[in-house]
Amino acid sequence: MGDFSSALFALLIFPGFGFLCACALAFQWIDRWVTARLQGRIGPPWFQPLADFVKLMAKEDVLPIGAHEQACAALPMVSLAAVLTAALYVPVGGLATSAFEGDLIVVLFLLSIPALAYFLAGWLSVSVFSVVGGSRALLQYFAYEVPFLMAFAGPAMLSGSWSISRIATQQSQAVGMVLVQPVGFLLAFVGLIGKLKRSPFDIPKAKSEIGAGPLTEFSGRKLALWHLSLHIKTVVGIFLLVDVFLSGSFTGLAVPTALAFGVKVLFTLLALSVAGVLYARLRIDQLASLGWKVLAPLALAQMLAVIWIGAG
Amino acid sequence: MNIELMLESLRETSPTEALEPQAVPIDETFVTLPPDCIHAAVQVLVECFDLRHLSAITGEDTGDEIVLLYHFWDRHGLTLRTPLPRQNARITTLTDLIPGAAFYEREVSEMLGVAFDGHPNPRTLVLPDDWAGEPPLLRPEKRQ
Amino acid sequence: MSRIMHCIAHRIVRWARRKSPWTLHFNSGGCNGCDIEIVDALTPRYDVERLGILKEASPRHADVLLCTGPVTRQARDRLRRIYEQMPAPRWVVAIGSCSCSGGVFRGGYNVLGGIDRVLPVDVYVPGCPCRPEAIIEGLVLLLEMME
Amino acid sequence: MSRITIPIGPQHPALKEPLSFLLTVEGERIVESALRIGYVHRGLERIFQNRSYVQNVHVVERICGICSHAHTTTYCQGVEALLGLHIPPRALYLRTLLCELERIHSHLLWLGVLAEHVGFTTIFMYAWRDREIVLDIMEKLSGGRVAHAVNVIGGVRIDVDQEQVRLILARLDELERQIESFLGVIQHERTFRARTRAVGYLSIEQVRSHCVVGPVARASGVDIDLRRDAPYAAYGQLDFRVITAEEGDVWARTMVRALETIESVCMCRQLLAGLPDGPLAVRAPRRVPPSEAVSRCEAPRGELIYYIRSDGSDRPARVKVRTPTLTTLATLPDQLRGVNTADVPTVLSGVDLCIACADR
Repeated sequence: MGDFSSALFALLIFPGFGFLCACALAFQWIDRWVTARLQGRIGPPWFQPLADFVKLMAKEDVLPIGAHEQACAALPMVSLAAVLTAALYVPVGGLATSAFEGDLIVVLFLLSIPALAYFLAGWLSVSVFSVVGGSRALLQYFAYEVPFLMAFAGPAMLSGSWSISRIATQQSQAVGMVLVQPVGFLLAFVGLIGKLKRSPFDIPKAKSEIGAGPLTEFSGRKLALWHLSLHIKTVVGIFLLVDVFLSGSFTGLAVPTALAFGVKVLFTLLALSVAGVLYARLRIDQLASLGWKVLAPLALAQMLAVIWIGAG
Repeated sequence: MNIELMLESLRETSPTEALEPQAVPIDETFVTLPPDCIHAAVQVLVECFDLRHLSAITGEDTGDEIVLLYHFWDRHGLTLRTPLPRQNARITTLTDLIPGAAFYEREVSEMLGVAFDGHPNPRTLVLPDDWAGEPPLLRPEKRQ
Repeated sequence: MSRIMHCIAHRIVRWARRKSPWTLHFNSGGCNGCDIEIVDALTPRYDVERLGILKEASPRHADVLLCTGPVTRQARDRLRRIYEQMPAPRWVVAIGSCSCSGGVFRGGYNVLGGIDRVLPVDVYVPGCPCRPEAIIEGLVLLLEMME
Repeated sequence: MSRITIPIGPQHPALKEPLSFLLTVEGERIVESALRIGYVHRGLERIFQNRSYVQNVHVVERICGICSHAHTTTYCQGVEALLGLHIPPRALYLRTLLCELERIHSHLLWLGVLAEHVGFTTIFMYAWRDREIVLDIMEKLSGGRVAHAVNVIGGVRIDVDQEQVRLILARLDELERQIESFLGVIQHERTFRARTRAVGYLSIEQVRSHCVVGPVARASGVDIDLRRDAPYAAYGQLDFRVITAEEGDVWARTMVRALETIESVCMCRQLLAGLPDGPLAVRAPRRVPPSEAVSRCEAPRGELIYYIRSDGSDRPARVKVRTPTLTTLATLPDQLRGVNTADVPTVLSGVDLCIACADR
């Protein structure tokens, strides 16, 4: 009984659904607030993401004629389910709901489901902007995914385990993976920007070009769920990056794990916001050539280096 | 811009008319030509004097006739004026000499109902798709 | 019990609507003067994001339609269509004298003379052009009306 | 490859004003584009005929909210020529001052819009923040931020005193520093260059054959500027450079406009330093003797031309307005051919469209 209730607690409250939703809203606010501050504005109040979410949930839900109704209703749920499942295996401050050897691969796979759902959402909601946005989302997926995966292969091979928890705990006794594989960290960071479709890689939802991209025709509850799933994906992505690359100690002091984790997560979030503020959006062909001509070769070099070190 | 030389050449294009240049405020010379000479005259201006900057085409319904004004500019303004009858007004397009004239001609055509022969794309420019009335700049009191 | 729950839910939703009005901007034939002031309200000096106001790109995401211009014949159908695409509940704010009444363009052969000839308007913001402060005032008025 | 048509506008996030495009696209490349304007056509040329000369100053100002002062300047200049009035030099200086301030405001506005379109929100925010400096100056001078109502037939209705001049000069210094920092970003930020280089190219021949004017023409190497070539108002007394570039793409247009803004700040300083004393306006009669005039001005977007004919009454018989945007609009199908769909907003904003001007 105790096991069951604690498992339920882990699933629903911490570090499960409730905690992730709270983080998603908080991260969204921090991101918007930091961006506003960097742009010389005041920014939204802290409850803004919550108000947005509640408002959207209570709005009329319409779809254009010709859109595939069941699919459009199911896709945000699929996306949400995938990121929530992925979150189970990503430890928060050293605590993982569950773990097994190879969960890194499963998580990376689950995290790419929202991208596919996003593409389908664009494809099935008939508006031209949605279709263009959807096809861009797919193209973008091919541009960032390979270097992103290869960047995560480095730490896994070095620590000899494909379990996120294991990689994290191994590091915490040694130095952070970011110092051993700085290139890998950078690639994972850039890949994450692409994965989360954040500025400057917000190509599939470029407001000034194609409206809101695949989500142009979504409204009300479906839009709210889409936003929630994409923001939880941001949370999981940041946690994953911190676990795999930043789990080590950097100060040499004995800081409580949870506190250290929180600081590192905030740092990553700030870095994401700053990157969004500093650059102009790239074009999809520019991103593709960046992905294949710069990021992928770098990732390959990183992997070869790891193999060589491991062998030597 | 050598106005004298230009006028000399323009006289050759329309031998029947005596070209009387008329100076108008702010550096502008007006010349009146018959409608069938406009294309030839502009051809001379473009080919011999490289006068290709057509600033605008003004169309006006004076009540008795429709007047077209072609405003050229090259450090000094030169305007060619030509009168057209109110009934069945038509004139040769200039788009083959000056592609930029296309929009100006479309506007004159919908505002005053002037037909431009040879215009590549004579659709409406600014009037709504469902416009059913008379061309809006024709004087209402004289409309038939 | 269920009535109390319903009442609470209702209040929460009303609170959320007041705190998160997403806007869509449509120029129905105005001179740009009010339009640049609307955009200006988003920028650092006025920053309406602190009131939760965002400028959205798609009518499906918008709660408030900000209209400028006296409505030309060509823009009329489009204006109506954009309003129809917006999910309920939705509000319309007419910004600028010409969108309130036709303004200087009243009597022109191609203008209808005001947004309210086509759509139900909730708030009128006069001024030619109106200042960003006036636009924000109008939006705050709308938010108070939602009470 | 299959072709799809993408309708853009009249309501589209990249368009502050309604205008509609039908793009035929192969993959992400544009094969063909059809343009439709007229959503802002208010029939102003008819309205002018039903208003008196004095009332028309007010209407003309509302052709466009961005270059409102350029419109009244051109209109008043034309009517004054019909009346044969001699405008006092102080009035001409103040008119010119507002013209240049408006150019700064228009160019900064444009820079912000372009930045937003290439997904560079930060520059958009900063450009519009600094534009407030110009708006403050104009508000101090005239009481209006966007429509200034400065020109009247026969002169201007505003005056400045020494205190205001000092204040304006101080704020102009602030502005110049900001514009120079933007210039640095435009020149060196790699993502911005990547999005604007070789986009929206116009050759010198295309520019000349479409009679294109203003910064777009100058960015393609056509050296025309009415302020120098046919000086009006107080431009004859000013010392300034006409900025040109050779590349003919959106990046070159950005550079031309940014440098022009700095040049305009210098011109404002000269105007304030050399402000002559004297009256602000002369009396103008209400009725205008029968005559006609062509009046030209260099608006922020290029040559603006008015043809005005009077018939002896207190109302003009014909006022024809040709705005610079009408010329640049005609080049859009050329510019869009072969362009990536993602670059459409960049191309559209690159020419600095003002649809309210073009439709009237």
